[in-house]
Amino acid sequence: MEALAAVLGDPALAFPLRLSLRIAVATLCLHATLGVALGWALSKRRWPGRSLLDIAVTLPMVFPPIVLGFGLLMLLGRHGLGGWIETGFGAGLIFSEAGVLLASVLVGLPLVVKPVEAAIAALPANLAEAARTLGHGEIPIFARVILPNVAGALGAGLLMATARSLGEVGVTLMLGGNILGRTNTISLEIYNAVTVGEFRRALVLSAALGLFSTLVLIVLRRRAPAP
Amino acid sequence: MEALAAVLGDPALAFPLRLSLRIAVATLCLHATLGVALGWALSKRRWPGRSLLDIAVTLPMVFPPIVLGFGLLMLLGRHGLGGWIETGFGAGLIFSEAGVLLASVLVGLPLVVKPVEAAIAALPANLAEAARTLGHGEIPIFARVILPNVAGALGAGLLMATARSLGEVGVTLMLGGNILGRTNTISLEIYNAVTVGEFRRALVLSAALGLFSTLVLIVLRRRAPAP
Amino acid sequence: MPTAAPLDVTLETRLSGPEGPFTLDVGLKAMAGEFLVLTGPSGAGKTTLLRLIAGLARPGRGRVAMAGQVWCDTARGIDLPVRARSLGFVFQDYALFPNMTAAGQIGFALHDLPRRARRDRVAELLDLAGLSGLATAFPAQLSGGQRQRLALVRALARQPKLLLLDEPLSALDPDTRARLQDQLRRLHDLFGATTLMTSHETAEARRLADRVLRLEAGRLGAAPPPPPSLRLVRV
Amino acid sequence: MPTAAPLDVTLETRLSGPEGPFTLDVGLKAMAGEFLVLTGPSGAGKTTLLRLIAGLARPGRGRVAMAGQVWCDTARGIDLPVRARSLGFVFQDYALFPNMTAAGQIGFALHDLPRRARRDRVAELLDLAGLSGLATAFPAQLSGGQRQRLALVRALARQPKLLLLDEPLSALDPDTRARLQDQLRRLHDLFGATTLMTSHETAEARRLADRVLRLEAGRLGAAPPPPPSLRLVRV
Amino acid sequence: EDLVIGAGAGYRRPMAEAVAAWKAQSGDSVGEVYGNMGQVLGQARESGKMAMVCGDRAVLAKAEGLRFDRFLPLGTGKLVVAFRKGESLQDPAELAAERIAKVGIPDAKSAIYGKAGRQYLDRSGLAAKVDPKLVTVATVPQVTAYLISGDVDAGFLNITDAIGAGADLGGWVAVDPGLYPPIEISCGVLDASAEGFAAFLTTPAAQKILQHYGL
Ligand SMILES: Nc1ncnc2c1ncn2[C@@H]1O[C@H](COP(=O)(O)OP(=O)(O)OP(=O)(O)O)[C@@H](O)[C@H]1O
Ligand SMILES: Nc1ncnc2c1ncn2[C@@H]1O[C@H](COP(=O)(O)OP(=O)(O)OP(=O)(O)O)[C@@H](O)[C@H]1O
Ligand code: MOO
Ligand SMILES: [Mg+2]
Ligand SMILES: [Mg+2]
Repeated sequence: MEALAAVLGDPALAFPLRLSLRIAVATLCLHATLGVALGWALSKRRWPGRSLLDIAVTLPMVFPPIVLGFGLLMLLGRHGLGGWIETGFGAGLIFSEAGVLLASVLVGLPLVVKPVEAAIAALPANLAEAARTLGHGEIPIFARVILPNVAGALGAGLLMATARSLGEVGVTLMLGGNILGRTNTISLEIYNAVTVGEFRRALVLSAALGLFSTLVLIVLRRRAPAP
Repeated sequence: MEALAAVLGDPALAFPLRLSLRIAVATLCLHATLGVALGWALSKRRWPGRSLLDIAVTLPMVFPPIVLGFGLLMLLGRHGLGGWIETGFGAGLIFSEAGVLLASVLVGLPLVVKPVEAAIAALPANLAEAARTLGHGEIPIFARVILPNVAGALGAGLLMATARSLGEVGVTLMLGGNILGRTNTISLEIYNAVTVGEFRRALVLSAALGLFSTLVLIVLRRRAPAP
Repeated sequence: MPTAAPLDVTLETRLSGPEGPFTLDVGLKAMAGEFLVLTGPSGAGKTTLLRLIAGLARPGRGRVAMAGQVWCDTARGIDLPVRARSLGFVFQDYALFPNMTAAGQIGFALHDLPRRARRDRVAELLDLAGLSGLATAFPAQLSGGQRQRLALVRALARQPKLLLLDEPLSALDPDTRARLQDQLRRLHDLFGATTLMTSHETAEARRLADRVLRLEAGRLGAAPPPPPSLRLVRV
Repeated sequence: MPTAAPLDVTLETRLSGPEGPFTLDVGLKAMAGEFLVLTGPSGAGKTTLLRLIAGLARPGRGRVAMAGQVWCDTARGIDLPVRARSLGFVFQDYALFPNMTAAGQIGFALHDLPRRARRDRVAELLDLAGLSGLATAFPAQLSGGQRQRLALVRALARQPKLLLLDEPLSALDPDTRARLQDQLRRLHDLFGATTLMTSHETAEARRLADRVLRLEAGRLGAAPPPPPSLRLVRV
Repeated sequence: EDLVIGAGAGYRRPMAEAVAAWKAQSGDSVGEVYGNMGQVLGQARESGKMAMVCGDRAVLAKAEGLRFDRFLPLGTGKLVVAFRKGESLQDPAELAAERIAKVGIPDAKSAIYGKAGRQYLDRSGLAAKVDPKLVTVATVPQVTAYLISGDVDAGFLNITDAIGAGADLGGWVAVDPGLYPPIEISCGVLDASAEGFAAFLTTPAAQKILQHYGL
């Protein structure tokens, strides 16, 4: 009880919590747009580059997060594209919140893309056909006919992706740096507590993350009823 | 080139590769059965305990793998259920291949359950009804009508889950122990290489894992065409 | 030749139609082997009544008995599972399995038969539906009429005691329709299955039925004489 | 009053039927505002022909022109997108959007109209289909006939130059059927839309059509006299 | 039950070689677990299956819930300042130089080399100039990674990590051991089954291996 109060009262916790929330919201938006777009593109059979895109989306999952993070660091670090990005945009990814966001989006993305792709492929073809005969182009058809009818799969995908992104540490650690007060998400704080051997702190923080996530998951489940 | 030959010729690699393959196959079987069963159970609206099961399946994703692993270690270790399990079954989970398998199954499971659940919920209800009027019970209906018509979603789920399980290190590390020649999967070998600064070795191993996984993913994509 | 005991139905259930909610309140008896056709305006509750009898929907209250067996009795808490009711059902939208070939769908209904007998019977039924050349076609590759014929023979396959047909002939061309009408009547007479069919075709209803009933706003009545609009038809 | 120029179709495409593959090989001209009904046995290619004209399927080779505009010409590589073709289509299995209410489906077709005009027109069309009380119902809550009526008014909503109807009346009860037949004919006469409809009902075909065509095994011919089976009907 | 020993990831190379030598000599099978000290200690406590854990003495001594029979000294850890490719330092004091913009250091709480680096900066009087350039990350391997990617110009490492990264770094210079508290590397024995291997570690053959890796 006392330990709980001590840990939760910790002012150093406010930052990781706010950071995680910010990242979670931004990730959700990016997943919803990117995931839907890629899922739609992949559900169209036979176009050049489809298999390549498919593998590019899924393959990152097979690498241990920390390894993926290391790979991205090499790619986006100053010896890689990083210098170029920094000159172009005036800011780098490494050690920044942008790096944390990139990590979060990347690890969750396939979990949105794949279910959406499968659900679109399973829709009866004549719904889109009917909409075409009603004078609609492909984009309104997608937005108003395809998408609402795969809401169940999209909801499931966003739920999984949000959960996965909340728990991400490996890539975040490498790209963001796990820097106190700058890029340490709540998950990284728990990770740090465990690796330092502060198990009590880890437990209390985990309970807090669990509670917070349960709320997020419940909200996501509500928002996406089966059509 | 030389580095490649040196790393791949490493006899210490044969074991992790074989272990990972063994675990991947066992995981795929368990995911296919457990994932389908849970997805089906969750697709039935309104039964007591449904929300609880839903959260129990998804919540583990929000914790950093290493933290989840630590939690499970406490639960299943000697201070928890571990002693009891060992007396009952004659063998423990901790530091054994069974622990690696548990980790692998656990992290991938929601990725099968959720898409399958969403796909079943989206099927027209009268397919099952028609099968019922043809004299079938719920199990054959599930096996021969429901399941084949959600093959797309199941395929997508198994693909994601297999990818995720292949890349798992956090839980595996804690439960399996990351013991050389006993519980070190190929992913853990890469993880180990990164954490001791052997980046060249990590790169070569990653290339090998990437190639191997691409093959697995291609096979999984073939096996699950849209119905 | 087996004989079927009568169908005895008393059901009450709330529905919502275009003019607001109404109650489906039906008492219905059929003689052993009778062929009943149910007509009535769209939205009257015909499909719902068939679903309630089959056990696909649960009634507010009531009782369904067939061939001396109680299928459902809300007062006594009896509710036999659908699969234990000896019935065949043709759905208005066919409900074919997207994952099975035409032959597969029929074979799926004949799961009790040994393999060889099943294969022969499937071939026979496909032939009856004029689908012999399409045994390996999936529903998505069939035309509308082909689908409906397939649904019909699938429901007939198990030779059920009660046959429930929700507008089984509406999308067929006249030749096939006449052929299947005859076939339907012949099968019915041969096996003595009590049959309850919905139809919008008054002429068809009169041709096939032993008795025509009219369902209107949830209540049953005898069928009126052919409506004026039909008299205008130039044949 | 707008007038529509004629429909001119020449198409050739391979299909596979119950007796093996055959070729759909059709030359078809319709006068401005003509009402054509296409009959023929199940699997003859009626649905396929409508889909080819609408641009929902690509022909092996051929040409489709409507009101002076070339919609498709394989020789010249012309293939207008479906949305650019002024047509309405009623699908044999309705193709209603599961996620939209009855009113929503019609409003979706009227996307060009300003909001207020759209609302009025939706109400008008729902009334025409006898669905006023079900404006907020989703397809899953509608009966079979209600669904088909909804699909019909949805296709009519945009007042297309060409109306393609794949058995639009088959699942309706006689009263509604007669009412919609009349309405269909009236709308057709009013707006002069060239109409191509498939039907199994020879009587209906003769009543509605300016001309009845028969498609058999992929080839067109004039409709024969009513088949003997229909003469047996006791009215 | 097989013998399982654990060690901090930074000591993997010497330990693994020593274990291999012991296996060859004794024919025993030994399970080796390497990783973050906090993680290895947690595993040792919860599994009850580790007979020995090697790492920084101070960390071992503080470990909750573990009772060590005895400690066996292995040697002392050495702190180095490593620099990225394209950079060159002759002396750790050059960290204060203008051209060094970012300096990586592991978190003092989670890594003993972070603590040592902190001490060095304070005692050498470099703190005032270097502190603003510090990028504090969680682990030693992270510092190595950023050196390789070029995102820090220099950083504090364990010598074994610096040796491991080899040619991917620009190079490294040792820090004067007088300027940070000695890092005592020990093995804590938890179970008598480890005594055979423990005894082997004190033999000249084992000592030679350890010294080769800078211990
Ligand atoms: N799932 C549902 N939820 C609410 N109302 C429904 C549902 N299904 C049907 N209804 C309503 O119940 C009424 C009866 O429907 P039913 O399908 O039994 O009519 P029907 O007589 O078969 O009509 P049709 O001849 O058009 O097929 C209709 O008004 C319909 O709108
Ligand atoms: N997707 C498809 N793939 C292969 N063959 C098909 C496909 N769709 C239809 N066919 C075949 O093409 C033929 C013509 O079908 P179509 O649907 O045009 O017939 P129809 O005249 O509309 O029949 P009905 O009156 O039964 O609706 C049929 O034999 C059908 O089996
Ligand atoms: O992949 Mo980790 O071990 O959770 O950082
Ligand atoms: Mg009905
Ligand atoms: Mg057709």
